[in-house]
Amino acid sequence: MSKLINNAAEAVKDIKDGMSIMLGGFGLCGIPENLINAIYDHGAKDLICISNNAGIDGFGLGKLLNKRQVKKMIASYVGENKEFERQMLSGEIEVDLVPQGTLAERIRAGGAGIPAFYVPAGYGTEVAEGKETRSFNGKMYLMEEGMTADYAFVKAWKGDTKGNLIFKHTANNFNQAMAMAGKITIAEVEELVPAGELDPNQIHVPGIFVQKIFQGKDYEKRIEFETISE
Amino acid sequence: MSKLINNAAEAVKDIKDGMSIMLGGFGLCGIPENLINAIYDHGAKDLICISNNAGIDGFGLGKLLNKRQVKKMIASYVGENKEFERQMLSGEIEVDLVPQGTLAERIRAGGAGIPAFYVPAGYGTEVAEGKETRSFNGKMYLMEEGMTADYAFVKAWKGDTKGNLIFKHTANNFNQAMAMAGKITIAEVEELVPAGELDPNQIHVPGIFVQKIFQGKDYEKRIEFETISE
Amino acid sequence: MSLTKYDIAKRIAQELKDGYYVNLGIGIPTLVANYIPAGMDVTLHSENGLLGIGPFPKKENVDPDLINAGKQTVTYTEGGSFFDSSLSFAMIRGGHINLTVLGAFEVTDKGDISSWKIPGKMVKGMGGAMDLVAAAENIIVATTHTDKNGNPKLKKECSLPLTGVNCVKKIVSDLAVIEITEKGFKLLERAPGVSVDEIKEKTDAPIIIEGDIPEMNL
Amino acid sequence: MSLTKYDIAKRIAQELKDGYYVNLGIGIPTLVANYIPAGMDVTLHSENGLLGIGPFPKKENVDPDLINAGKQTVTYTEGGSFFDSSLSFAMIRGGHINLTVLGAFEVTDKGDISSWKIPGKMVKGMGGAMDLVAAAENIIVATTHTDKNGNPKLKKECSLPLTGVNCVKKIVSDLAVIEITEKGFKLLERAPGVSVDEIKEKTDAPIIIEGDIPEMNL
Repeated sequence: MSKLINNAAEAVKDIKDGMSIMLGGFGLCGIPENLINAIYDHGAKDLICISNNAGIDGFGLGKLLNKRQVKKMIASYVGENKEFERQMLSGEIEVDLVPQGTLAERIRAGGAGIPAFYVPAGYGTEVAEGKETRSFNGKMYLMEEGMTADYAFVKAWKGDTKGNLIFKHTANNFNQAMAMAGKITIAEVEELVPAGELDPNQIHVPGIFVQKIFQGKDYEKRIEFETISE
Repeated sequence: MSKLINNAAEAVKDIKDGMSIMLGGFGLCGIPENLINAIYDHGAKDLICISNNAGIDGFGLGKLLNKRQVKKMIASYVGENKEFERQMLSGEIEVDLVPQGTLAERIRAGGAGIPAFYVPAGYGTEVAEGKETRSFNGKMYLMEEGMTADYAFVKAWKGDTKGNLIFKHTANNFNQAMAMAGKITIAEVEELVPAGELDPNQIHVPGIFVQKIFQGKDYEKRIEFETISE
Repeated sequence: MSLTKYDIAKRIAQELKDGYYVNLGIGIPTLVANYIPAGMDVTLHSENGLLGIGPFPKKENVDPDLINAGKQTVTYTEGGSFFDSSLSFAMIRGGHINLTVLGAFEVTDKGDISSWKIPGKMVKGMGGAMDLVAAAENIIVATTHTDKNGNPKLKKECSLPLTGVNCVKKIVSDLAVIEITEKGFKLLERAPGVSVDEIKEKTDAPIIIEGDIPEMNL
Repeated sequence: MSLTKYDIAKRIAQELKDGYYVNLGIGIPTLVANYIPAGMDVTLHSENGLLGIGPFPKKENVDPDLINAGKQTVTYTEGGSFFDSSLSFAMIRGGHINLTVLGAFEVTDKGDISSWKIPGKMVKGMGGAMDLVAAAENIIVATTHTDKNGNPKLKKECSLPLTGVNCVKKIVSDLAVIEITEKGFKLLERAPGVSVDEIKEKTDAPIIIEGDIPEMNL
């Protein structure tokens, strides 16, 4: 059974209003640009988006926010987006802020079949409100739940027709764990190769986690803060 | 600060009777042969050994068992060792059998600062005795605790002077998670290279988890069941 | 006539679907790999950290760093991958494996299974069996219908320590294909020449029989 | 005379030890990287998945796939490594990071810290700050001693939402180095020319003063 699809439009065609989607990336680094553009064109609404950040105005997740496609955002840091700020302050969008490490671990746990686990992050803060707390070895922890989503959109550097993925540098970030946690995981890759070409010791995401894969195109890879040294 | 040491004897010199040691490997594949031989020569007793298996008679962990250095064994499958069997049946050695996936996850959790988590494995069986059980989304789970050890002995294919490790094929197995969970993690490698020679995208265990590293020697790499096709 | 272990494996192979990721236990389950239909894309998972188990190696290609969960030397297929034990069981626990086939000492009509421990005998450990049965969506037991002494292995209650509860979905034995439904065992197919009565007689729990029970098509 | 932000960073750099893995937050903490003593092996961790942060790249080497947690383009050092977010926070939560330096709105004499949210202002999120403060063994806060309006930032209780409790071990401000002990703030060092009285006056909680308090050696 081939996992290969032609493009992002084909990847997102079955997505329905109200579904949950995980989107890889940290800031604008490693985001699934083609899939974001495709879901923008597709027009699905009331989406629950799980992503570390929320893009910037007019790019990345910011595109979906501008078109009011997102009902709820689960993220750790959302500050770079005026339209998002407006929707958040006006209450048009629901926002669930999760500590970054807890977010990453909840996603990995969801993919790994672990329904809940304990972390120290957030103990004694408003993040702990309504959550079970518990002491282990004299230190206090919160219970956090594993998280899955209807879809996971991930972006990799290289991929093969079996769905194996390899990331480049810090463009890995949330993509690896999210690939595990999507009921349907769709990967877009910069370079698609036949099965057998990638070194089997060097796979970041084994193909078992990836249901559909395609060759992405026209990557913009915008940079938020270009800092250089002389 | 250099992580580089000369050999296995130097690596194990501070180990005390009664300490806990994780040992990577699955069967005899990927076991830290040099470190096992060194702790055998060192002679530490009453050790708590955490390893998926217990070696075979006279090789791998079997050597330590023969010399009666092990007080307690935490493993998922221990069946290939007559002396072990004798000690187990006579009650000379304490054995804690843990489902393999739970063992791997407990070790990863220990290394990741997660004190406890829930898994379905063992629910309704004797593994659940004395453990907290709990329902999530209509399915029953056990609470299992994260696990660390005084030392972790791991074996890698390639390593560098910063402690970065790369494994080969199925010789990875428990080595990767154990490297995270040792208070002191010692890595022996088949090929030691200067920092900067390994591809930074291809590191299985980042050096932060490894306190000491050395070039191993004289690998026997015994095979338990050589199965061949014509 | 009761099936050989090869025929049990052959019948189980009919449960495979294109694109499946499958974990095969030691013994009869391993044989299923030999009957994957040509052209069907099935990837075999080994819990020690390999997706894409290939055939045994030729003598000159034996690699001690490449074994399966039964500690046998193997090869890997094109597009295979290696990973650590925690990720390997994330695949299992997270429900990413489509089918698990394993052996058993006993199976009950509620889907409970005992397969790892016989009191009084040396206990070797559960290995990955408890993780597999607790997490897999689709578990088929491959077994002889009765033990060496002719005692039924399909029962109301396990007499041996359990590996998991309410988990087995189907049993393929040398006599029958039996589904485990909410109402208990349900006979789906008979081994060629084996009567419904023989199956009933050799099963220590009620069996639902609806209409004519076809012979297996091997 | 109160320290510049560069001097605060310089003083914090004196806390580094050979072999340390360090996470530096945004702002003053980032500057600490400029004062790592020559020949000392210190590896900088970036929570988006990098060990071994190098200097900013030259213009021609800018790589959008290589950023730090502040989303700035960076380089990596020899022996660096890249990994996913869950492993990156395993390093933090598991106590593998030796030192974390971060900024704060307020710090209490019990080590509580507020640093992420000001009611009434846009809430951007806690990012990785809550994970860092909850898990690091050794947390130093780099901050000005008072806010823009001259109000003390070192207090008995935080007035703003907390990032973490009982976690900060030391504060390096523009006026002082203060340790957080079981009995509260303890003055260790003064900025050159700054009096103990000025520090006491600008701190909204008791400070333990034992003997002569030396000036920082910058």
